[in-house]
Amino acid sequence: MTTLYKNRLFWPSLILVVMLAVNAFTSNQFIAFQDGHLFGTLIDILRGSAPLILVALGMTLVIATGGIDLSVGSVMAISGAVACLLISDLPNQNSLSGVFIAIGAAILISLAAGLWNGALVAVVGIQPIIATLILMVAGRGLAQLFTEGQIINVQSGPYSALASGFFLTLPIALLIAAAAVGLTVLLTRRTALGLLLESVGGSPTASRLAGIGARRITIMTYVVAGGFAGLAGLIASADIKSADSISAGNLIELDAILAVVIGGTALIGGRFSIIGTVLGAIIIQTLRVTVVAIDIPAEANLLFKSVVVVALCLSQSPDFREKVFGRFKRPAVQKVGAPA
Amino acid sequence: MTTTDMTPVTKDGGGPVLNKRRRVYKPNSRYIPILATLFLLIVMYSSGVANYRNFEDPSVIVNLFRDNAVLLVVAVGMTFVIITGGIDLSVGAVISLTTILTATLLKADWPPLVVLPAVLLLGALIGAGQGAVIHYFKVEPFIATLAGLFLARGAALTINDESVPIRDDMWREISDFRIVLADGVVTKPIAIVAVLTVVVAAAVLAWTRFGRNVYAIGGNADSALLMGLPVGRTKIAVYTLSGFCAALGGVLFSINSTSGWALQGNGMELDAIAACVIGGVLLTGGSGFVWGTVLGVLVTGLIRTIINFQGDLNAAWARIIIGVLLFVFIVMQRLVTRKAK
Amino acid sequence: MGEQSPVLEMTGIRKVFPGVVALDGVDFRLFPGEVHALMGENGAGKSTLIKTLTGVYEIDGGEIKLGGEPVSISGPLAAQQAGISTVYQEVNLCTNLSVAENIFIGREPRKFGKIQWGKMRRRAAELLARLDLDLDVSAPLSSYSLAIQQMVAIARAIDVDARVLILDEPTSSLDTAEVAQLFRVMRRLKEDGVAILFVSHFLDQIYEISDRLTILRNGKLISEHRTEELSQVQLVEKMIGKELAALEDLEDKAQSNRERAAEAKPLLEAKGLGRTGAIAPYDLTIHEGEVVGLAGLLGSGRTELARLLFGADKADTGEVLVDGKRINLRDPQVAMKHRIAFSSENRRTEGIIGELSVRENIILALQATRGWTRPIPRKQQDEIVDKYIKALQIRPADPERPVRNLSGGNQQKVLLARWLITEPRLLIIDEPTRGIDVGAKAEIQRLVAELSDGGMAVLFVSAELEEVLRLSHKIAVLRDRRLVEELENTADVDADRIMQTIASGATS
Amino acid sequence: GCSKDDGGTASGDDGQIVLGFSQVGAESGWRTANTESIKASAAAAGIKLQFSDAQGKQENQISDIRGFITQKVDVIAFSPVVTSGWDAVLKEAKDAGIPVILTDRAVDSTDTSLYESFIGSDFKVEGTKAGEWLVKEYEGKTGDVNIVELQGTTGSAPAIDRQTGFGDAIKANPNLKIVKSQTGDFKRADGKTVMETFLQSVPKIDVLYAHNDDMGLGAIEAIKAAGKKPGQDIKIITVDAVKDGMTALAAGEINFIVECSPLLGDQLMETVKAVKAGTPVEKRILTKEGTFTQEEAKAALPTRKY
Ligand SMILES: Nc1ncnc2c1ncn2[C@@H]1O[C@H](COP(=O)(O)OP(=O)(O)OP(=O)(O)O)[C@@H](O)[C@H]1O
Ligand SMILES: Nc1ncnc2c1ncn2[C@@H]1O[C@H](COP(=O)(O)OP(=O)(O)OP(=O)(O)O)[C@@H](O)[C@H]1O
Ligand SMILES: [Mg+2]
Ligand SMILES: [Mg+2]
Repeated sequence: MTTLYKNRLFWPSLILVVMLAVNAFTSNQFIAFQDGHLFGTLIDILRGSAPLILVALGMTLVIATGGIDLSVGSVMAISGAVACLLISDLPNQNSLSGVFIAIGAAILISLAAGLWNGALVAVVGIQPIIATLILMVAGRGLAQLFTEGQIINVQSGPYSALASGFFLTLPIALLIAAAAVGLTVLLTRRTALGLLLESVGGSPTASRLAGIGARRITIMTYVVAGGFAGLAGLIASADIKSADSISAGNLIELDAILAVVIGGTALIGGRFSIIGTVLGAIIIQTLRVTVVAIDIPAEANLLFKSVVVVALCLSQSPDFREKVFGRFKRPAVQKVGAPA
Repeated sequence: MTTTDMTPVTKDGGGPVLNKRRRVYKPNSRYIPILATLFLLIVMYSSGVANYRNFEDPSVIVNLFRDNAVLLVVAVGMTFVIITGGIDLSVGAVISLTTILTATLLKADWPPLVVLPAVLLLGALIGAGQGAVIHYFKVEPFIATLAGLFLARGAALTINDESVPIRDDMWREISDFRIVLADGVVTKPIAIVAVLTVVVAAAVLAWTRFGRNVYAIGGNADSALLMGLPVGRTKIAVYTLSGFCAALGGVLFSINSTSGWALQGNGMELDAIAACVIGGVLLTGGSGFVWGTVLGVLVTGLIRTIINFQGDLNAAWARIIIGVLLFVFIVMQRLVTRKAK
Repeated sequence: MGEQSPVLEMTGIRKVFPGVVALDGVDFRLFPGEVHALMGENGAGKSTLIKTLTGVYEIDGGEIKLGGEPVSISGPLAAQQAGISTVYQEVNLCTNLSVAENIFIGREPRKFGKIQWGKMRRRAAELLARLDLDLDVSAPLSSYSLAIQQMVAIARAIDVDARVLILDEPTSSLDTAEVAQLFRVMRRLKEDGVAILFVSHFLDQIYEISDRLTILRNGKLISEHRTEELSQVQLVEKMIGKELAALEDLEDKAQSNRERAAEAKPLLEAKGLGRTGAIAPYDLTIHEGEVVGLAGLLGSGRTELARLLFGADKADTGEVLVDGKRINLRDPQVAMKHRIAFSSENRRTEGIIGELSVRENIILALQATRGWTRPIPRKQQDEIVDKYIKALQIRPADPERPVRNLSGGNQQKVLLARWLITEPRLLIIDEPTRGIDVGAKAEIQRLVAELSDGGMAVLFVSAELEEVLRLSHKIAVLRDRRLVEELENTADVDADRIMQTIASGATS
Repeated sequence: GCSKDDGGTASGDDGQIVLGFSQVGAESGWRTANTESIKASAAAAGIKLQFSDAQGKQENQISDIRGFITQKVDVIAFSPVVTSGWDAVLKEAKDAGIPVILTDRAVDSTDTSLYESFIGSDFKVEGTKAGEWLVKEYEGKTGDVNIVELQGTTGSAPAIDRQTGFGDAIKANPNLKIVKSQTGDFKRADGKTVMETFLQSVPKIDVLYAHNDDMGLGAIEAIKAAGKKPGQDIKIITVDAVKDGMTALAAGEINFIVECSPLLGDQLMETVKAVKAGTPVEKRILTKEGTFTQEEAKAALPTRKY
């Protein structure tokens, strides 16, 4: 019991549960079964968090190596733009093979974007934040160029199923995110990748001298992050059946980083927690929904959000818990010097 | 050749120097990134002059300081934070809060000489609060200041979500005051304030004990603590400084535009961080100079100026060109630095 | 001096870390004008006692009195202000700052708030000259080796006007001359009435400098003695709780194996290998089963020589042959493919990965050679790790503890284990016994001898000549970043002979 | 002014008029259409366009305008990011003798001599038009009508004015109630998520008022996913009339659109020429725009350019 309480994910989980309870209270249908699939606010939240989960997943790996990826939002925009452009050119937008080709092309381009970032960071040796800033700025420009600044609409059943379809009573978007999470957990925890990532993040020099190909691993994480961002871009664009290269994934990097940190992964790299990240992403999405559900006026949205974030980060700080709730025991003796 | 006596017997300090080794001289490599940046900046400027009409006009350079006065001030504060190994995402929001608060208070007929110190103090307090949370509760700077961002911008939007004009005489007069540098070359007080801030900050960072503590903490906070440096105090101080600089930036903003707006300075944090990094400040902490940051600001400003003079780019191309210029610049800088080392 | 009242008195000190009682009711007294040695095995709690004293850790029980007054010291800054000056075990300096700044930071000479750089540099240079160091004081500390950094840390500590000076293993990376220099300074301070707490695993040094010693074992106080009243053998017995086996046989074995080794197949040959600014081109051949020792002063280039053989730094001249075939040593991975292992002297920044566990740190190199797709099964990991925790007596014997929380000596053992499990053909170990207690040091030496018996070649770098002489079949002597002589370690080779070589810079 | 008229101006040697135009950004399809319109009209009118994009930041826009002053263009036009804070830079333009024209959005300078003219729509009127249609639609009905509102970017002029105009128009009818109002940031994706939550937390929604087409289109997706019919179960009113919106209107998924035309290029170029020639221009030029019902949309759609 005490160990549960001390777990660093305990408080975030509690905050999530509270917010979900609020939603359950305000919503007509929290969870229900309808038209052969699950339905309701909870499902909306989970489905809505799929893109963020995907982006944050890649971000977790990048952060584990001590890097950061600001370009994920732009990659989302590119991927959505590419897919929608290809699909809108199809003679039959409902053709499965055509949609698959479009998706494949979008993912390939996203992977290439990740490779570019990885190469800048690991080969050229540019600081990650600035290396990915380049693609963050230019990438959205590319997406705008592809779409000529317009919103590209598609009317493709198979494509929009990515976001709003259901499979085995569950939203496909959620299943995709779950599969990505499963794959990442498998890749990092069932192979030695996780260890090597943490090692590179913990100390690049020591890792190099231990014979770890830090460069290749670093590149790989950016590639994976690019791929996941691309996938997220597809889901986001399928959700609105169009590619909006201007606003797709705008500022998602901040939310993703926030999710990672809420999940207990330190930004300096090293130890990472995938489950924590997933939890963080769901919390952020729930927060977004809760703001609307409990009628916070638009101009106070941010204020509310900040209160939750402050509560979250303080609750996670062992030092805060100790200093505020902890025992106040101090030997009754004279103090030497000023406190540091 | 010095004869060396290796037996571990005691020997008086007065004798021939024992165990003296040859010193392998290494050039001080800390200035190389800055010199590289400066060099590339000059190259960039020259190509602007070669390609565009009126680019050689001295106002181009003078305006660079004035248009980027706010960024300069904010980036200077950010430099301190980054050198300690931290980051401050709240600066843009503090600007917002400052401008809207200034405008609202002035509209409510508060005397300007009360408003000015009040908003600066508020900025410093926000910074200090963040610093305290970071130091005492060991919350990551990124997340503590992100919360600060939400809080400050949230407060700004709650105060007023519309832009508010400033009609106060003092603000207007400062805003309109022209400083003629040469015939046809005019600048404004905000540029002077920015330059002064830079000079003072550079001096503080280079010449004071506080400045050196900032570097020490960025190099290795644990060591700094064991060396008996006031780590907590210094950390809180740099965030306070950054908050203050952001508030000062906000004031400059409100002077520049004689208005306040809750979205003013949105995204400025990223510009400031980028400017620092381009100027050779290491995000891992412990290394960098205020002058580097100034060059970083000038680089981003010059890129914007070039795009403005180019004049036929649409949004998509403008972004791509900014990205490409940034890329070329960073890679060149990297190559030059690598070569020199 | 027994009549004097202690300047520092700690009674019943208790410190508990999650899962470990690091200090359990320890008493400790320090008198003005004495050098007091704190003795104990790796992990006995020496560094922890020091850190509770300087306020790095909050104590869980007990009392600290300074000059007779009970105090609670809130942190290193407060300790410094209370007149306690400390050199911590792992060099704790800021390598991004210049040498001069590292010495003076926090107490820079100032005028109107502005730091007087010139004065600071001058004073730093003077201070270092007292330790016989001639450094470019405005160069960043990172451009100097760990040994130099250690000296800088000492310079910083002795310049403070302190009544208590704490030196936690200051000599672990110093050579004899440096140590002598340090002792000279310590004696002078002692005469001035400074109380010095000194930690070292070198018994000779303890007997040379200390007046009194306190022995810890497993976090408990064993006893306190006047140094001259306790023999070395007794001291070791009290430290490790049992008798220590002699090591003399090793030396004989090395002698007898020498010829065999020299006749074995050459494993690795370096031809004209060099790197500008680091080490002049050198030739070196290492045979299978041969132990090659590197001797030289601080900064003579031993580390640099060793790093080139592992590809940790890239050579700019010469070539390396393994089994007679040329290899392209562009990075450590290539070296590891040829089963060359290298354990760095700088364990904190180039060795351990602090937040990973002991187990993960140990299997890291092995895992790296297998590639990420073939993880070592957990069961096998546990077996290997258990085996080496036992063999090297890593304490606490908990494989899941973050390695950061281990005592310095135990971290070193973890690193050794990391490389041993890769079963290398050539093991390059740079200062493997640095900071290791007498018992473990003997174990490691024995291990090296055994491994070479089994056919493993070892390149052994150590500041302790004695060790090098005991283990090596062949000794390469360096001076001024140049390999000046290669000596067969015959019976007539001894420390003096090597010192002579170094001193004369013999090239003949 | 202080500009030296020695041929150092940016104008071509052939005396071509140079227009410096600073756009807010490229935040929406509407904006892109606006930009395109200006570019096309400039080319057609033989005016050399120096175009720059402020990416939604006032500081960028101010420096862009200063850049134009340095370049010594003939006329400056811009769509201000915000209403306040232009006095200083406008004064600089005036001092340099460069006339300024505002497009799309107004500024609140008290000194109206700082600019020649303001071309653009009246957002408040747009909101009012939307409200009036709704009042007419429910004329004679007394039952409660639950309205949800998707606001534009918090604090932006169109969001504020469209909200006020709409609110004023329905004020007289107490049965028309805005039950929820939340920002969708003018984006489709946000329109969809916010609408999802509206649908979950409001038992019965009758009307959706979205401050632009994009949010409305996003909301339509949410409505469909909830198993309701947009345009029938929930009546939808939007502003803008971009092509996608018109298509949805024609398809019966939206009920009414208030036009906010981005095509003010031609009007701008005319004004630029007039200003340059020294002929007086009107201080306030309204863009030509109307409203569309479903039938009107069907008719207008084939010839719609954006
Ligand atoms: N921060 C910490 N957290 C948990 N355990 C710790 C921590 N620091 C030290 N320990 C444990 O406390 C014990 C004493 O360690 P300490 O560093 O004092 O040993 P030491 O006597 O200095 O050894 P060495 O000679 O190797 O330096 C060890 O078991 C160590 O693992
Ligand atoms: N007395 C000295 N004065 C100036 N520089 C020195 C001195 N001693 C060492 N150095 C510098 O230290 C750096 C590294 O030398 P290093 O000490 O690693 O060699 P080493 O032979 O491996 O010594 P050790 O392994 O004993 O520390 C070099 O850059 C050298 O210039
Ligand atoms: Mg120790
Ligand atoms: Mg060495």
